[in-house]
Amino acid sequence: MSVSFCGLELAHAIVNGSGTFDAIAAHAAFGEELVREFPFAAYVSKTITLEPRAGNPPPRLWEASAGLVNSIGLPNKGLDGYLREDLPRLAEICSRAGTGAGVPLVTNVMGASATELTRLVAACEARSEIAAIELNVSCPNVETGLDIGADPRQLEAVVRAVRPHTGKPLIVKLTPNTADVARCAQAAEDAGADSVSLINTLRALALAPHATAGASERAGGRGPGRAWLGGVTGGLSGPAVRVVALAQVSAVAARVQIPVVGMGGVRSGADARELLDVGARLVAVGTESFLDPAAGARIARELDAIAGP
Amino acid sequence: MSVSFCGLELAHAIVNGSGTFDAIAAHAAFGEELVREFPFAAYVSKTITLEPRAGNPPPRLWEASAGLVNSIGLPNKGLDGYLREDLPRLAEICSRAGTGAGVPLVTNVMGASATELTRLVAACEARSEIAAIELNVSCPNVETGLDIGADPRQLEAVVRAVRPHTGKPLIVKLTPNTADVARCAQAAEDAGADSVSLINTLRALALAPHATAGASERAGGRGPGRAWLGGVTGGLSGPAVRVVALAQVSAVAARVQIPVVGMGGVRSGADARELLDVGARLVAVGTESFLDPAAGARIARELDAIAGP
Amino acid sequence: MSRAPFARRLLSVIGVDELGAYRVLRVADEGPDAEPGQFAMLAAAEDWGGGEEQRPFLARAFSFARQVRGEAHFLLEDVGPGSRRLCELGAGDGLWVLGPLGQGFRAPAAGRRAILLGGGVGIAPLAILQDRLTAAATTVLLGFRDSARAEGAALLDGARVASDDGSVGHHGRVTDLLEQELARDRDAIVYACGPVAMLESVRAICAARDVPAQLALEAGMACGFGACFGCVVARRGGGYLRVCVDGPVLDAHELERVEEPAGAPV
Amino acid sequence: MSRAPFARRLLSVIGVDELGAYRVLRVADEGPDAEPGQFAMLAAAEDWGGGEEQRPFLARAFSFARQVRGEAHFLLEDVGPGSRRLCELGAGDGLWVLGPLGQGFRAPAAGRRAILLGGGVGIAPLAILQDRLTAAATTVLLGFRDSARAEGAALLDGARVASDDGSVGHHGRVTDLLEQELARDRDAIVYACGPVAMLESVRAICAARDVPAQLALEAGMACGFGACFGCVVARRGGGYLRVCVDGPVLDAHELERVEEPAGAPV
Ligand SMILES: Cc1cc2nc3c(=O)[nH]c(=O)nc-3n(C[C@H](O)[C@H](O)[C@H](O)COP(=O)(O)OP(=O)(O)OC[C@H]3O[C@@H](n4cnc5c(N)ncnc54)[C@H](O)[C@@H]3O)c2cc1C
Ligand SMILES: Cc1cc2nc3c(=O)[nH]c(=O)nc-3n(C[C@H](O)[C@H](O)[C@H](O)COP(=O)(O)OP(=O)(O)OC[C@H]3O[C@@H](n4cnc5c(N)ncnc54)[C@H](O)[C@@H]3O)c2cc1C
Ligand SMILES: Cc1cc2nc3c(=O)[nH]c(=O)nc-3n(C[C@H](O)[C@H](O)[C@H](O)COP(=O)(O)O)c2cc1C
Ligand SMILES: Cc1cc2nc3c(=O)[nH]c(=O)nc-3n(C[C@H](O)[C@H](O)[C@H](O)COP(=O)(O)O)c2cc1C
Ligand code: FES
Ligand code: FES
Repeated sequence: MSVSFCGLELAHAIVNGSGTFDAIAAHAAFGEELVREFPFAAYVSKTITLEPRAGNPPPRLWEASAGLVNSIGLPNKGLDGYLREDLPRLAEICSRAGTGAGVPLVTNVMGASATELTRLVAACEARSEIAAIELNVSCPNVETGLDIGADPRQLEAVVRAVRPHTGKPLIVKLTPNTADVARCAQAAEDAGADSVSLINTLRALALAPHATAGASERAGGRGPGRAWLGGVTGGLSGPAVRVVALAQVSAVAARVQIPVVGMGGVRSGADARELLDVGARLVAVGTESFLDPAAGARIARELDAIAGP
Repeated sequence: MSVSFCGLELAHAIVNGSGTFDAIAAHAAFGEELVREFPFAAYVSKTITLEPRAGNPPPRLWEASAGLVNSIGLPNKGLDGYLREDLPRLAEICSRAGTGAGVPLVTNVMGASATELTRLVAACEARSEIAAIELNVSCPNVETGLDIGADPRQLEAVVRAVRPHTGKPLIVKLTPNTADVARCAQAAEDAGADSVSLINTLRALALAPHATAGASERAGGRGPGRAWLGGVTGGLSGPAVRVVALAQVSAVAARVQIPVVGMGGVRSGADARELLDVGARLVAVGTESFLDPAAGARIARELDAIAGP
Repeated sequence: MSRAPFARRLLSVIGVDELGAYRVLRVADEGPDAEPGQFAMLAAAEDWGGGEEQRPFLARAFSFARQVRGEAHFLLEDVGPGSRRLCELGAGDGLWVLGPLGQGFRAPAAGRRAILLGGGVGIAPLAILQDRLTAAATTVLLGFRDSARAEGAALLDGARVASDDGSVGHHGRVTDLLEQELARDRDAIVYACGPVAMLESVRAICAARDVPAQLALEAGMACGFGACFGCVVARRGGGYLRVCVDGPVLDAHELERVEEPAGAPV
Repeated sequence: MSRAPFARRLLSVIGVDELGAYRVLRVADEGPDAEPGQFAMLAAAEDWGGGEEQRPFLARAFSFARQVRGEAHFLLEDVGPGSRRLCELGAGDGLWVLGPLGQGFRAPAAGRRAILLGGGVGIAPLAILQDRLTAAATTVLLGFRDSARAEGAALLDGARVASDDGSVGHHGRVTDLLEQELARDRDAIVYACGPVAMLESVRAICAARDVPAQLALEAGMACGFGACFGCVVARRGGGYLRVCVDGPVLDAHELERVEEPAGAPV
């Protein structure tokens, strides 16, 4: 069931969601088995920013009903650190991944302005290990002033600005926290994007439970009425968002001609199939990989066993 | 723990979400016990439109992970039918509800234009049984052209147009399917709203399961890849949306001075307490009432047992 | 109509017995008497929600199949995460019960024969109906897919059985038996519960012969007491009926036809 | 470091035994040997998600407490929906296990006494550590809140016990015992696991006396293998460490202090 995506030939339709699979850490934890049984048909890096970021103070996780709220805060080594340290290691893993043919490596970048994004994209363009670039214009956890991705006009301007700086496939990862995601997708397409991906996490808030108030206050001021997450708000992912993702992917795929990477709450081949049914070309798995690092491979197998529409 | 809200004195902070409790049907099913143990401190009607609506074709419900997707389509008898048939019966129940003092009756209305809304509001203004009016500018299930509530400017214009037509408290029920719900709340406040309520349901889509494809196709064309709901898209409610609701209510309460009615996924006094902690004045219970018609009363009791922040 | 207490009640499971492909869930219930055709919304008190897709979440509708000596019986077929969880319950487990709910079967006119026609797990409300129809002459016709399901026929007395695979009784549809019965004697009222296709066939057969029929319908339900407007079927002549409060038992002539809702193209 | 197979494994529960306030979950496990201090991510194969707030959803981290003859043991304390569901498991039930994961305890320098200091359910990784530290002299100091919890001390041999309520052993903190031990003989290494306040106290005591200490930390985890970046603690000198892959056992001097994360004002 090989799939072509922006000129790349992928072994199947399942990739990872950015920021949900650290192939370097997984290689350390699971060894060569990870490489041999690499679960994704393409590997997407976590979001890289121009400057290094430590990420948000803990707690960074909250378990919601059938979902996860995270406020990780995009920790990364910054562009230079990524290109120098992480990219070669990721590229090495990706080059040997799977049956030996390797999988393409997508680098996800985020910047607060067109200038920043241009520098990030131009730097990625120069590296042959990178097969495609994903622009994160949607992360709700980080204050980049306005959320570029929620406003079709700003989004179009940014994509237009970076587009000339790369010949590689350019994927725009949309924010779901917007009134009309299809219009945003249209703006990205108009500005020259080769693909759009969605959904990123839904803006969410969790509070420190009242029940544990006493214990927690003793333990350092974490009391009722306070935000649980160190980053205050976070983003909801997992099964809880699946039907929202399906609606947004459906709306976007109906609007644009470019291929769509659908994600949000996928746990099974049946879930993946539904995103494909509403028009996605690829499906990304995020939170489910946390429950099982090999989930991507299982989902690809399950998908294979389900007939198309 | 009585609460004052827009000049109304309520016995506690728990009300129902519009469209989630038909007091007339509940009275038929449960008899006078419903009246004696009325679960809400105020009763909100379902959405009334100018013309009668039959609602969407079935199926109208889809059970999601920790949530419910509905596509009811606002069935109602239309303004005249409501005022003639339902309002007197609702008012009779509300007047005797609870310990005998009765509960205020809020009528929720929706219109496709300022003109329609003005007619609805003016008609409500004329009826003494109605204590307050809620404007539904957010229902994602019904095609009213553009979704007024998602655009702060349109929203402000509509609220400004209807405001002069009533002296009763005017609550604007915001849509959560927007980029910046606090800006929408601000627009409603600027236009003279006395309160805002949120969240309504999140736009969602469910497909007919592949597993049941064979059986269903025999049964009338409900096949894989097709929308499950007769209304195609629906709205997600229940525990799955609770952390999204908390983020939106928090953002809104931080922005506006008028009281906020918070709702979304509340199942317990602890959940209600969290909405109050982030600034809500009242808390509405929707989907949880489906699991237990007396949930509102239980939640009010549980809330009473939890200290404020 | 029997009225439900206003609030779901936490009842205790007495046991879950096998009955071929089905299970009989027995619950200690001192609540109001159910009328035949009424139902309850059920949810396990513990571990309700950890099945496929993190479901079930809502309570599930089940017909009262029997009510005897402080016990309510429900007949279960495992078709998904909710019914599966209920099948797993054991003695002493807690069960949330809201009910009895809805409009049950209306008694036959004096002297008229009652034909109880059930398909699959739809036989449940006919059992309690048979228990209560002590005065009327009754004929019981039950259809099943296979022999494991046909064991469910033990729930009623004196049933004529049909099976799709011919393993038990008449090889064919239970509505074939209905046609035979009506050919023999049309002075009857039909009480039917079962799959959509069966009910539609019953409706058409009875309509053609001008025989009154009461159909116990199913529909996806969120609440069971008229709150959500989710459980509708199209009413003859336009508009919709809420199965939970207008039904689940409807006179056949209230419906144009009985059909599976079709969903919509995306 | 022992490496986990790449994929969670469906293992079979042998039994769940009471141990005072705790439970010992025994699982048939022919997988790789765990090192003391390593952990696994556990999730029940059935009914994972129907507890309070429709949780648990994610797998839960538990230290290997023992590994013998194809059995892995985990010590459970019921503190919420995930641990509660695990406590309910019975023989033959399925359990998803991902692991062994993380960095375990490093062996003591030859000749140096090992002080195993545990608080509450934090004694778990010290049991398997004691099993493996056959060569070294060991001192075991365990602290508990009350006598029901103090029964957990049976998991290790020759423990000196402290209890908050004085019901068992020393009335006071287990770190009082540590100070006594170090006053007697400072040529030791401390292996500690337990509540945040206890670990911070161990860190401070050992730092003041220049005694090496290895602390097994806890943190809220989504994945356990470095994928989510959710389980961080602040590293001395800036930045964060992932408890799941950089720990859970960290040298005390890698941390400025051990503290409960504080959340933030809304
Ligand atoms: C009044 C009434 C009386 C009933 N009496 C009985 C009885 O006595 N005995 C009995 O066994 N059953 C009875 N039923 C049917 C019973 O309620 C259902 O079988 C049960 O709700 C199924 O729940 P589940 O989780 O097991 O299966 P589900 O997964 O809910 O699947 C059941 C059906 O619902 C649909 N479906 C699948 N997924 C979803 C979803 N996510 N959201 C919404 N719909 C979905 C499909 O059509 C599927 O075939 C009755 C129903 C009604 C309305
Ligand atoms: C490496 C490691 C090893 C461990 N070893 C053991 C062991 O051997 N034995 C043992 O009993 N425990 C051990 N734990 C702790 C164990 O993982 C937790 O007790 C368990 O995850 C609790 O899950 P729960 O659902 O029962 O409770 P939860 O409800 O998750 O509550 C546990 C704590 O998490 C916080 N919390 C509450 N609600 C939420 C929420 N919605 N989202 C996020 N956090 C929340 C609160 O601080 C609460 O006190 C270990 C933890 C780690 C990281
Ligand atoms: C812990 C965590 C970290 C994430 N980090 C990133 C990130 O760095 N960049 C990004 O574009 N999306 C990030 N995401 C979003 C995911 O890629 C994905 O869009 C989202 O989680 C929805 O998919 P899921 O429900 O399958 O997880 C992150 C999600 C999670 C849960
Ligand atoms: C079945 C159903 C019908 C609803 N009908 C209406 C409606 O008529 N008008 C309205 O403003 N909101 C309607 N809502 C939205 C609810 O009032 C509420 O905003 C939403 O469900 C979130 O709260 P909850 O999670 O507690 O259900 C409806 C929700 C449901 C589930
Ligand atoms: S099930 Fe809710 S109205 Fe019928
Ligand atoms: S638990 Fe996910 S990175 Fe540590």
